[in-house]
Amino acid sequence: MTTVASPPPPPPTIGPPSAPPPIATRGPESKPAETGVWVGIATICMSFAALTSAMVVRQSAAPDWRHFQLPPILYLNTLILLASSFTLEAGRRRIAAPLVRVTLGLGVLFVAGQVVAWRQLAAQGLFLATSPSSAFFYVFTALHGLHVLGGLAGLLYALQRLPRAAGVAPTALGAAALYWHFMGVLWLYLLTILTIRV
Amino acid sequence: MGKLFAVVLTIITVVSTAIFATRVWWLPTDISLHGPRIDHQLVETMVSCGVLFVVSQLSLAAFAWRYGDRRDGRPVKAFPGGATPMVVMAVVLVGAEILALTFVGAKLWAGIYQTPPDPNSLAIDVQAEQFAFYFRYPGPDGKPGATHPELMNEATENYFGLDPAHDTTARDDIVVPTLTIPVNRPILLTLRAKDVNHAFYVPELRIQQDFVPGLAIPLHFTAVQTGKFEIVCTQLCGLGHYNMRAYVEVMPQDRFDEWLKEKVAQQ
Amino acid sequence: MSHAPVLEHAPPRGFLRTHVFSVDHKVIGKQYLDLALVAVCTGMVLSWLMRLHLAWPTLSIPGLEKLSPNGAAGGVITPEYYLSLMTMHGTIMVFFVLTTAPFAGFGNYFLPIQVGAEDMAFPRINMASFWVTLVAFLVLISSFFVHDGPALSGWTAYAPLSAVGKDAGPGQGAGQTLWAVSIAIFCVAQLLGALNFIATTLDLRTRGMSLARMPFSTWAWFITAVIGLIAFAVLMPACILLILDRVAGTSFFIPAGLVISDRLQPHAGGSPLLWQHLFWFFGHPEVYIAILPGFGIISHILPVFARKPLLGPRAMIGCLIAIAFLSYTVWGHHMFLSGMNPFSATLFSVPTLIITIPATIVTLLWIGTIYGAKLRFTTPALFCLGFVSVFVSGGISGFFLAQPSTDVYLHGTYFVVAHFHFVMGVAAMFGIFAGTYFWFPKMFGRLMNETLGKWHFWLTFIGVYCVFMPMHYLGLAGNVRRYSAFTDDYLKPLIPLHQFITVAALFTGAAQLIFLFNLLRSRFRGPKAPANPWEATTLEWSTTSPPPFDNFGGHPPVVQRGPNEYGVKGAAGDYVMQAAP
Amino acid sequence: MRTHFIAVLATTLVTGGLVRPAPPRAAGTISGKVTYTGTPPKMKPIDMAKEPNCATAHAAAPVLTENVVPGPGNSLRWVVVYISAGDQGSTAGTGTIRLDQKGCQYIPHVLVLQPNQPLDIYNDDPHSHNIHPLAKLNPEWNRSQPAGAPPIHTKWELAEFIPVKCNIHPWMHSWQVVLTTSHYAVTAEDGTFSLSGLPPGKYTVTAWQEQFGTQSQDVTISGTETKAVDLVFKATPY
Repeated sequence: MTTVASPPPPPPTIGPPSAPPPIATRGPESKPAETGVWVGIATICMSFAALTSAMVVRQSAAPDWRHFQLPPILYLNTLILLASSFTLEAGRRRIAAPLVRVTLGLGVLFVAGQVVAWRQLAAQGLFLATSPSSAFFYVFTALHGLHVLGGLAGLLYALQRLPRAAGVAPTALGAAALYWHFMGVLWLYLLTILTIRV
Repeated sequence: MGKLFAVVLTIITVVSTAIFATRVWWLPTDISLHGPRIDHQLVETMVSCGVLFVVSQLSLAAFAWRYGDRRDGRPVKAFPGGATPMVVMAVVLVGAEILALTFVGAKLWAGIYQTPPDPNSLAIDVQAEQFAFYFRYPGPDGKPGATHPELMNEATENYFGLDPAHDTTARDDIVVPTLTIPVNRPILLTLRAKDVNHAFYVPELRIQQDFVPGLAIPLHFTAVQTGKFEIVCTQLCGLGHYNMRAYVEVMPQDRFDEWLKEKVAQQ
Repeated sequence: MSHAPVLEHAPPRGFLRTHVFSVDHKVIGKQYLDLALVAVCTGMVLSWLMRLHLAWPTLSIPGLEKLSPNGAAGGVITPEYYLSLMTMHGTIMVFFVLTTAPFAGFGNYFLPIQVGAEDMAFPRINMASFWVTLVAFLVLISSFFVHDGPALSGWTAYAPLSAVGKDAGPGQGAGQTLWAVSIAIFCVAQLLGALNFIATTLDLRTRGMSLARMPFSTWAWFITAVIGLIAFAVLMPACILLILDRVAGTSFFIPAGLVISDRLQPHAGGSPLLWQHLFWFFGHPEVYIAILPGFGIISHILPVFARKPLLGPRAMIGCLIAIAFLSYTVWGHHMFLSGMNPFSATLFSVPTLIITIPATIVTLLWIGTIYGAKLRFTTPALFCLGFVSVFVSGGISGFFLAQPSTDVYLHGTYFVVAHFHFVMGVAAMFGIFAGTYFWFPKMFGRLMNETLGKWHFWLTFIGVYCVFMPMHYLGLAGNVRRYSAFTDDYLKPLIPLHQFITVAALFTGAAQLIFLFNLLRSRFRGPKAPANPWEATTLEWSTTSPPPFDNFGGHPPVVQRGPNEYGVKGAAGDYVMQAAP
Repeated sequence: MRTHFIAVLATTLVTGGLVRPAPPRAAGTISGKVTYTGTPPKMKPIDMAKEPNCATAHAAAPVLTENVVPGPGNSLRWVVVYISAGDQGSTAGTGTIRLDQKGCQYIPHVLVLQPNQPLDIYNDDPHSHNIHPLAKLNPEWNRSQPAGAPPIHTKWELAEFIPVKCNIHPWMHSWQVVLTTSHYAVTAEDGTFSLSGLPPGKYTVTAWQEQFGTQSQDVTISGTETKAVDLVFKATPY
């Protein structure tokens, strides 16, 4: 199990139906892997929504909310993550393994950048328990980082299944790509509320 | 077997409703101003729910009695009209009951918890701590002293963390473990918790409110009958939760003034 | 979708892959049910100890001192140990029995078969969800053997009692941390489980199995999965924040200036109400996670023994969805007196009262189904009737607690204990019993003994009324809950009633041994069960018992009609199977 | 032959230290009185309404707070006087120390014992108590004693001034003072104390009061005389 906190993207064990699609009663080609990722996305949204509401309540609960300047490297990390989404989308359309490997590299770079951001904050003397604002910053970035690691595992899994048969790969790659794009969107959301609130 | 189920269920329903109706165990007599309206709301809910309870249990029992499979080849019968009467009955019956209860209840609730306290009510600070209530009267100077958590010392009876050395208003504050109040006078309690969640509950006063550490929660009521009643804690606060007992003593006004004078003398 | 069995899903080889680390949803379902069985036995023993202590506080229970030298010196339960027993009873029953058995247990086993699939959408994640649940259970149980004993802040673990740490009393040190870690792990397991249920229901239905043709139990598991997804996704961050408060020195839930055990706590600025809001936002949907599978199982079983279609199937499904949606708007009714703004109490009481309408409709639909039926009084049928009666008793007492004006008196008393035990402790358990007696032949290929089943029903049905109906009277008399002893003057005269409840609880508990014996004996020595012993219509009865590895032996069924075809004139027997041509 | 045997026996006993050696050299004693100047805080009556058993038990003479107990002639009770430096000839603590919880009070209010000395805590009340010593150096523990429960047998390993509270009755407070030296005394009502069996040498005598802190004085003992030492605390009303 790569990560405990996040549901890693589902490696599909039942490949897509090779037989002709069944008669009516169900929509177009359904892919369990993608449904699973959409459900996972709903879960992760709900968790971060709960944490956002906790942050809002906690900020109004007491006047000890200490505003601080977000380390600028975060904006660089954002660019890296967005870039990785583009390379992944290109890789998915052309089913090109090298492009997926580039995405993996960028993903690892993003996580490294986040750790650097943590170090810079620690250097400023802002630790988890220093003030509620830094506490929420660390909780948000830690949970997001954990889910990004889950996404990297999903990409590795999709990469490993890529060469076997052309028809099989897209489902796993499609699901992993969907999850990865969501990681980008989630990070943009986090960046905005952190910039506003912290 | 169906008949046995019907008989057992009928007995259970009759016995349960009888015990509710005959009030073998019931609320203690009410001694607060807003109490009668709460009792009325409770009785009204009890009656309407009692009817709903008896009707549904007995109809279940009757159908279980009547519609056992007697192997007589008789075809099954659908409920006349299908599901719509069920939905309509539920929405209309229960819906009407809900509207009535909500409307009256909301007014009653607002009367107790959302109206500002009477300006000339007697203000008393209540502190709940791990496993006792303490009440503080402002004393003759009318001003309660400031509380300092770091000065709280139970050994020297300084439960509120007063600082008489520097704070003159704290010198005459009266701290007692029994809430002593005059009858027919509005009382305003300010509930503060010293450590964890507690609650202030006096069944006879029909009043209950949690203490939340970090908040000062107002609670106001008026006692209309004298006597000594028990205050209990209804919010789990640790191992002594069962023993956080205190008393509220409602006295006529003159005896209360006497008691207050005696306490001031003891300071 | 009918397709040749892909290599990926070949039957496992070797004992370990087949019975222990198996990806087969049937084995995982049985594992969940076995875990729930162990958990419910533990929980029941804890409730016995609690009841014995309440009725006879100075009673020395032999052997208890060995389990907990600190908590029960000389076998006499101390107040803090009573609260630890209560906390573990509540946590084990709510999480590891009422969420695990009806939803994860039966759901895992029967949802794929009922929708005609070979297995869950993600078998390996499904297996992971069981083993993570088991880890959570072991972490929780390990808090019994920690120096200070398990946590004592109730299954609701209100901050700051749960967040401050060792100072707040025995059990609040390592015990409470283990509790929070265990619940966080349990949330992860449930999220993985819910993921599977939703993906399987949406994507792996066989040909002809449209959503409208899904059996009611499948609908209930699907809706419960959706509720569980959102509820556990909120409880997990709450547990993470609680653990950080306890371990990392943050102050999410602990305000400034708290003096506990004569020590000024080094926290500031937290809000205890924030924990209550986060917890109850999960808490109330959780009680619907416990009861909705019960609704599904009863709606699934009742037509089989009434030999007539369920009254208003679309209304039933509509009510399940309405309850699921409303369950997220009512959490504030747990906090009427908690110090939150009194106006929001009125705000929360309205949806709480409105949610009684779909619950009433569901009950009336069951009673309407029994009207004009040809009832076959087998044990599962009796448990269905019992479920309806007990759910009515529990639901009705909800009216009193939904209104702030009457909750002022009844909050925190035994009236609340009676309400949630009737609805969750008894109705949901009757749902599990009905499911067990009904599906046992299909799961193990053997029939359970009917006479033992009937004895179990009658003793339990009468027993639970004797145990929990008097708690309503205690509540009216103002008996406060979560008390480890009754020393107050107005509580002393109520002790004889507590002794009656204790005797009834021991009697009802003993009756469960009949069920346990019947369960274990029939598993090995019950008579062989045919494929469709109850003449039911749904897909699980159109395959062998127990079903083969891929449920339908390589040729999945094509569904022609809904699950409600009973009392059909002119057909062979009075019913038509879903997959019959 | 016999006298030889006895001499051998005596020396082995002395050298073996099995038997407390009769003080071969002269031993002095330090005694005196502990008093205070200024106005002490008023001793407030404790209202035990929460526990009816104790309220009725003390109805006649209400219990007063014991943090500062002034006696006749400005004397102070419950003050622990002990040799804090230059200690000689001190022995390990023997015998069991007993603490009673009676009438919702800890008896005695200040209890002095030595490391690893057995301590028995009795609950003589018809209701439960929960004794909670707030130890920092020693391991902290917290145990309930329902009515009629067996006494708690415990001991302390390290020297420490340990405040003790009852978790159920907030007014119940006392002190357990763990000292490595055996030369200690707790002042009685009249504030007097006496430390005996002190071989000649230079000592520092320290008096500890729970609210006013400590006072020390150096004393030298040469022979078997009794040195008078009076220690004075400065009292403040609040």
